[in-house]
Amino acid sequence: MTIFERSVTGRVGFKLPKSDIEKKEFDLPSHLIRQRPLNLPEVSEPDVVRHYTELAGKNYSVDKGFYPLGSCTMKYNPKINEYTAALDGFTQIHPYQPWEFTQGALKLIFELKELLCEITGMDEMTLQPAAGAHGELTGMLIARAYHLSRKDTKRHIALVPDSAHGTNPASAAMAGFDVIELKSTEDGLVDLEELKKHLNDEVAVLMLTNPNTLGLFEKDILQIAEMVHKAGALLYYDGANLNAIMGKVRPGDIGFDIVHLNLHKTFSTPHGMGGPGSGPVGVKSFLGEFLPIPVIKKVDGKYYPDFDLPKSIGRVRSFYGNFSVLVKAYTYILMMGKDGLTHASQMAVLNANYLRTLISKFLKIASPRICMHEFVVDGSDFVKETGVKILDVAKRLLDHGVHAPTVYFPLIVHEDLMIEPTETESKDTLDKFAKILEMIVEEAKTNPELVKNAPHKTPVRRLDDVTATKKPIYRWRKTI
Amino acid sequence: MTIFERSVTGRVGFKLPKSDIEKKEFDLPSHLIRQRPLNLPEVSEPDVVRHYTELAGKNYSVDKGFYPLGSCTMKYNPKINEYTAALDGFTQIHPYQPWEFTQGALKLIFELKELLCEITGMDEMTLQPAAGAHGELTGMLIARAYHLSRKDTKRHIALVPDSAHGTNPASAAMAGFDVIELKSTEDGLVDLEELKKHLNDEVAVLMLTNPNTLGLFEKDILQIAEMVHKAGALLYYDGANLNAIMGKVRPGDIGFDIVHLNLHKTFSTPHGMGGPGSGPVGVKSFLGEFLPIPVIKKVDGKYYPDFDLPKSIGRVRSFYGNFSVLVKAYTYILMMGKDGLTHASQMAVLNANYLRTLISKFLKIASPRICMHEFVVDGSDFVKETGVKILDVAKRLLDHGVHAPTVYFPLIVHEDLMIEPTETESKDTLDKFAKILEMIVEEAKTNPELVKNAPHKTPVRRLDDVTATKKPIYRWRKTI
Amino acid sequence: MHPYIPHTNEEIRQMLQTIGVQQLDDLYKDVPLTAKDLKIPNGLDEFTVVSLLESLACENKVIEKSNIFMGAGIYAHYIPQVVKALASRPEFVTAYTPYQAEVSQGTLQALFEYQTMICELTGMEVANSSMYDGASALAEAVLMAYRINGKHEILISKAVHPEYIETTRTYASAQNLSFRQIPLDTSGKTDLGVLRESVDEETCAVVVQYPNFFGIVEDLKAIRENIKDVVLIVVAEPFSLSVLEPPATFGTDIVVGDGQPLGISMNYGGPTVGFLATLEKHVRKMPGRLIGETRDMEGNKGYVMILQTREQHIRREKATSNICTNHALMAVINAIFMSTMGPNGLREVAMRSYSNAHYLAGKLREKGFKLLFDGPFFNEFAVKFSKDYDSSWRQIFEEGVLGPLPLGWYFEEYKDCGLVCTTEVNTKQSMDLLVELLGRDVR
Amino acid sequence: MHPYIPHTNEEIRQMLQTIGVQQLDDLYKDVPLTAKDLKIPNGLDEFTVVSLLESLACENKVIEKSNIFMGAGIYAHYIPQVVKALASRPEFVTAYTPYQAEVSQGTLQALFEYQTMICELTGMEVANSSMYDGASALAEAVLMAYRINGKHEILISKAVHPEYIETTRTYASAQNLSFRQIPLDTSGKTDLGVLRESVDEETCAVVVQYPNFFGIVEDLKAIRENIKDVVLIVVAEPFSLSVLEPPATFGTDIVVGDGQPLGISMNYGGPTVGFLATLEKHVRKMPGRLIGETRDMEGNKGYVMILQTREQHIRREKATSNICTNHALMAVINAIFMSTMGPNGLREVAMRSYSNAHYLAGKLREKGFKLLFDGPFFNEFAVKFSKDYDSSWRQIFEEGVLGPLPLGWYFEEYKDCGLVCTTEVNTKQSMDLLVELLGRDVR
Ligand SMILES: Cc1ncc(COP(=O)(O)O)c(C=O)c1O
Ligand SMILES: Cc1ncc(COP(=O)(O)O)c(C=O)c1O
Repeated sequence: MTIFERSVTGRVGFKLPKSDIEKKEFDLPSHLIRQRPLNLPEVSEPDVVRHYTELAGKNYSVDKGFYPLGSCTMKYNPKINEYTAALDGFTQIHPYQPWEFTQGALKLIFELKELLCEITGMDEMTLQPAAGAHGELTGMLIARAYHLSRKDTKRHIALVPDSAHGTNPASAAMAGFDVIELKSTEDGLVDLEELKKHLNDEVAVLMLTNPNTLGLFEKDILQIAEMVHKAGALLYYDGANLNAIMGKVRPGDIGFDIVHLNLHKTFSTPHGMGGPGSGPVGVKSFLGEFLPIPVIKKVDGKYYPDFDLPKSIGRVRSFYGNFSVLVKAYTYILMMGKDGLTHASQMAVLNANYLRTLISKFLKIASPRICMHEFVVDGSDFVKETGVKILDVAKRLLDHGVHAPTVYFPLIVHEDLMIEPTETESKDTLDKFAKILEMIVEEAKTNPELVKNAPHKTPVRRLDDVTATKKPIYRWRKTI
Repeated sequence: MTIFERSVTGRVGFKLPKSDIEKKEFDLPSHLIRQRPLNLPEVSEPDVVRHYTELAGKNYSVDKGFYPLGSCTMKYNPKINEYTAALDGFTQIHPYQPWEFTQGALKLIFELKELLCEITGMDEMTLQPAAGAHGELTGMLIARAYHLSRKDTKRHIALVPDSAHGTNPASAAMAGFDVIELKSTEDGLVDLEELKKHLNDEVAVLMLTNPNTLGLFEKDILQIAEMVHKAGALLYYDGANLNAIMGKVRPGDIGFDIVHLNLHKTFSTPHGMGGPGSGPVGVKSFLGEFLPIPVIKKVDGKYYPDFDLPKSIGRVRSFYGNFSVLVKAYTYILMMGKDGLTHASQMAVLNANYLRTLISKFLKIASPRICMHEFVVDGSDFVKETGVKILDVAKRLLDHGVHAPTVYFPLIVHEDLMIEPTETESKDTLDKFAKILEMIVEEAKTNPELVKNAPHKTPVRRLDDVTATKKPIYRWRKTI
Repeated sequence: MHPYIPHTNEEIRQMLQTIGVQQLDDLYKDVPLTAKDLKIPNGLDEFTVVSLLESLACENKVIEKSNIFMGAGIYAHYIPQVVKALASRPEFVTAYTPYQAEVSQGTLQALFEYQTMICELTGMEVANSSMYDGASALAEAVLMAYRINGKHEILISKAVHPEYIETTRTYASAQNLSFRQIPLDTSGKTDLGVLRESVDEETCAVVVQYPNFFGIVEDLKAIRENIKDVVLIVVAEPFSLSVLEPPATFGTDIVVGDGQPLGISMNYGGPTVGFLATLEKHVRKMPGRLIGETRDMEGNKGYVMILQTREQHIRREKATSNICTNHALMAVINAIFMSTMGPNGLREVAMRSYSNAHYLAGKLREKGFKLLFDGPFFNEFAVKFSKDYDSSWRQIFEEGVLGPLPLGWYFEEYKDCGLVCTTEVNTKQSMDLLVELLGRDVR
Repeated sequence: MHPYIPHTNEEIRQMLQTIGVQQLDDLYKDVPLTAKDLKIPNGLDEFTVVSLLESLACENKVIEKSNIFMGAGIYAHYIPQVVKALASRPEFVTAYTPYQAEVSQGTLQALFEYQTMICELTGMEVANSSMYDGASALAEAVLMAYRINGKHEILISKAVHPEYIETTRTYASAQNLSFRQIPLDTSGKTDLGVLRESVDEETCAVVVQYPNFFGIVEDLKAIRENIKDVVLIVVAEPFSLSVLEPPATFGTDIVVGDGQPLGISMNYGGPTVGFLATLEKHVRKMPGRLIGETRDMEGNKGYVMILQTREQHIRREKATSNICTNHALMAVINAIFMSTMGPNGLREVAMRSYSNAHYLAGKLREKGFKLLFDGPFFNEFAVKFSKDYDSSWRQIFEEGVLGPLPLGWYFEEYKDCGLVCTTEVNTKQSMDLLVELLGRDVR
């Protein structure tokens, strides 16, 4: 039932304080005064509570169980983060207050930037972007500004591996680049030959995720960096997979010029059904002057926002970024520290390899190599053999009270499952997941219909998304 | 799975700050140093979260839906109560702090007492007791102290109607009285003849719930009060059913000498799976000197706890009562006010009568009269006719996502359902509930096994509580 | 051992053995280990971190709500406790994007209902399930207009929030769109004459704000009549939409805005949430995620993500936008808030904000201050205070009042002006106090 | 119209019609309407109430945790955020007593696990699923002892919490039980000689506290050896039980205590939770609710309330107690807290509390103060400060330190003494500060 169907005309869910100001009639041209009815729900406070409690009950979440969505780093979100971000001194301040009276907030932003610079090996960083893709756009606009500032106007190409996340080419395009896809090697790594072929003086940037979306570390990264830089292009790091390498290797140390991070992934801020996130962008010092405004600076122990940056790409959003998200990331980093972050990456990688080993007994892994924090199952043989699709397997997993891994991404492996366990999951959980998956593989052979018609135990059964898109219903309407 | 089964030796869920004090070896006789193993769970923070999230998922609650437990007043619990009770200034104070520095807390206790005195028509009140039954014990000890103070030592009897809640006779017994049960009229009201028969100079108190547990207001209450007082006994009011009469009638105005309230019912503080509650006891001024210590007093605008009350029954618990619960009740009363409380009672009574009317179409109501905030279904004919027990009907209700009413209480009606909708439920909810109940009554005729084997859709099926009591398992143990 | 990471040494040993390697670093053999000694402290414990964060929070001055007279994109409103209680449920907070619809019906239905509410407020036919904020929503709307007609010039009113304009310029720069600013008339509305003359065959879109940055209610009807069939983009404030005729009525193509007023704390400016609504005919040009209603195998109603082919997962560099992670949780907060307040609650807040603004304007006029514009305003209005208004503003802040935004920050020519804002949280007492404090500057 | 009450006028009309009455007051025809005009204000709104409550809260002085040196039944400890986050889940907070077991497995399992944890801490065989607090738990334990052997005299150590003794006397007065107080020896332990001589055929139970009210660790072994087969009741503090040999080892019959230290805020003293554990042979004499494990129709494990025949629902005036509503939520907080801390966390807290106490005692001795007793203490100890200790205590409070409890409140003869308490929250700095502040009184 929708909240609109719970509505009863005249019911109220809230009461305002008495007002001591007389109500004034609207003194506006009548055609600007609302005539259209405003059909919002009229419900009581108990109605609201029951409605959203019911909806909450229909959601899977990290607090409920294993959520191995590849590329998404669904790690456990510490409760302390919610507490600190909710402090009045953080939530009840207006962004236009005099900065002398938001020193705590500015200091937090500044220090978080310093910590993230140290973790990534970058020199400067902006915490403005609201998400990973927003960071990509920001980073690519910086790349654009850089080349233009050098009057190097013919660099219109962004190289993006075919294994990349869709936001990479989309962001590059939004930043005005023409995108060329690089075919990967069989292993899913950058093909050095292919790269060489495409590198020329029209290339502005090579965008990489490292470890890549197959969970493999680009072993030739130093060589790649050299090639890219020699060609006059910049090397961009999509930090979605940073969770594998904290305290191990820093993108800044191995040749990356621009880095974006996903605080909602690696730094557990958390995901909120798809956001808000935060996508800081770090750069090497030669790119610092292009960062978006404002940049938080520290002078004589005071923090202030600097808006006066003539070469800046400009603003990428309003105010100072997703500040509450930054509070959570800062809290998380203080809690984890150097030792904890390193341990997190190691355990993330250990978990992935352990689960990969277990699963390799009954499904093909896309690459036989040691993986980083995630790995990809190549289900094409399985699909051929059983007629059951990987999507069906994913749906059947839901029946067992776990979330499915990412499916059909990266695009270079067909019928794939991309599995990222994260460090906060226990051996026990991984053992159980592998057993469930094995059981489903067995079912697919003995009782394929069971799997094809999955899920069976979820709040709704398999949903028809084809019709939903063909005959879209965008909003609730009263049915008469 | 229990939390013990999630345990893995060596896992930690928490980290303490560094300590700058050297650890000292225990300087105790060795036989006092623990040798027994301490088998508590060793789990991570994510483990704890998942465990209790899973358990939460197995609970029905008011936030989820209709909870018409008769006598329990399961009304909606406003979210603001949780906020105010969690304020640092209320939670982070020690009860032995100098009272000059807990003026806010003492003022709240004092003002809440004043409000409750006004609502009930009593002169003095203690907010010490932790629950209704604790209030009953306190109230009965006051009655005892009163009679003893008058050297009226032969009053050893407490009269309790057979319709009373079990805590009434139990509390009376704990307070040292011999309990005599009064048989009710067919309607479940006090039988004046029966009362007259038992009233004599050995009777100390008559305990009444009014409206009584059948949801009926004792229409002869003024006469009853007169009879009791004439016999030299006191009249005790069990406030569990106050939700029917706020702003309508005050127990103090109709002859009650002692009143206990259940703040966790009428004042929505809420129930917390069975507690904590709060059971204030109000008395007429002639009983004020017997209240338990401490009593909060106000002198010259300052509030302080008075411990020096020579005739007091003494202490009934530690410190000042369930203070956080009092904060919630106070918040609730401020939000509701005179108008809101009166409206609440009226709507509680309206809801009960409406639902009674709907249900009377297919089940027998124990009394044909207008009821107050609750009513009782007499299922004995239904049981005879169908062979299905009222307990089965209750279990079948669970399958429909509503909570069952109270069953098998009051004891004077057999195979009964005691239904209290409360004022926070909408007409819609009541309509739906009546429909479901009607359907089950139908099922009991057409498909009795379905009902007898209910529930079918709950986290577990019907549980064997007979064996559980015959061969009790009191605690978890490792199975080898 | 770390509380968030469950591995015991024994388990690590067993797992390494299963994998078939000797030690943890064997898993990193492809990796140049450059980061062996990060210069950041070791991990702390909860109590130390809580007290560190609490002291940082204390270094920010919290102004009592009734004393806040600054809006300009972030507004102080009441937020019922029930909104916070529900929005903080872990089932919402710790879920990902609803990639598996069958176990994400909570998210999907809540967002579908949010879309409906935005449609109701704006009058538009379809709304997406959130953008980052109002500024980036406007930027995306402009790119969307460009996709609709392929033209290059954007006419943007001077009375659109300056940060929104800056953001839009940043986004649009890479697409080589050009901007022309349309000045204001003396009423504070976008100058219709200039607007009409500026429209030509190169015009892609016209952008106005409603009520505009200076609080003046633009006449959308007149604007539409003066711009031919150019794409009309309206930036709107949600509370005002509960009492103003919605932009859809006047032939608006895209409505965007920021949902912060609807139940989201000020949060130092973020996260808020952007909304974006349009007409069905433009839907395939629209950025962002859309939730649609459908049925499951058994015919039960359910919700799924729809029209995903517009998004970057499929069309990649041809996508309508790169947005992936959005602000779903904030959109759900908006929905919970609107459910709690209902249409009458929203209207009541709007009426009070309006009435307070007009009371305050009257009092300021009595004190001798002049309003910058003479057009009809909603709950914000620009006033000429004093030459060095910025410093009197700072001074009254120290006295516990967050005064009107110094307009000189964005407009050299309005250096002596402040943008006053009132909402339902201001009281007669607080408004009279403001008048008194600012009145000290009247000579 | 009220936000918590959904009825519209139209619905009220329809409902009255269905019932067949004209107006609301027809439903009250049996009721003498005496309360038509209560002298309490009309209802307020959330924001007014929040600010009223916030200002009341501000009138209570919150002392920084590390500066709290007072225990005596309520202790300042760290409480992990995860405990609060989970315990505040509405599924726990807004459920009733688990009368329908099939939809209350969360409650039942959590309480069953709580019972197990209390058994582990105390070493006893069975624990109930909560009492109101430590004081009433002791009172109930004494009534239980009376049910066990029907005897009338209770021997109670002077070193049992005075409020627990008072409460027990109140409860027991109605059963005509008599009390004899057992004095202390110079070590601060219950005097074994007096105890031995006090036991006779009328003795129902012996009550001691472990560690006792003055912090001294009683020798339970010696006590048991001196009291024949009398029922032994031990009041215990839960953290100390993680490092002290549990009472069960020494033949204790009933262990009670207060669970406040285990994750419950000080709350001005309530609600806390009482625990009560005993031996299987006494279980039918035990008050309070018990949860047991069982199976459902399909053989799956589940939990139900057991042995309810002991309770007032069935046996009414013959019940083992009148307790009905108990402190289930607080018991679940205890369980969540113990799960989070684990056995090592509990032990670490106990060790730190102990080490801090001994550091502080050393420092106080250095300053010239004398300890009242010379027995081994745990984390509380009594010190002789100054004649008018109560007023120096008030003075240091104003300086932000909650000093040791003035023992003169309860013991005339210890008017110059304070009961010092340390836990893991105190730091070297805060302890040194306390010594300095109290040191001003040394002549
Ligand atoms: C590899 C990769 N890059 C970029 C992104 C985009 O990040 P966001 O969703 O925060 O915009 C993602 C997230 O899905 C990702 O997995
Ligand atoms: C009529 C009646 N009296 C007394 C009580 C006892 O109250 P409590 O459970 O708070 O001890 C109850 C609660 O169940 C009740 O319904």
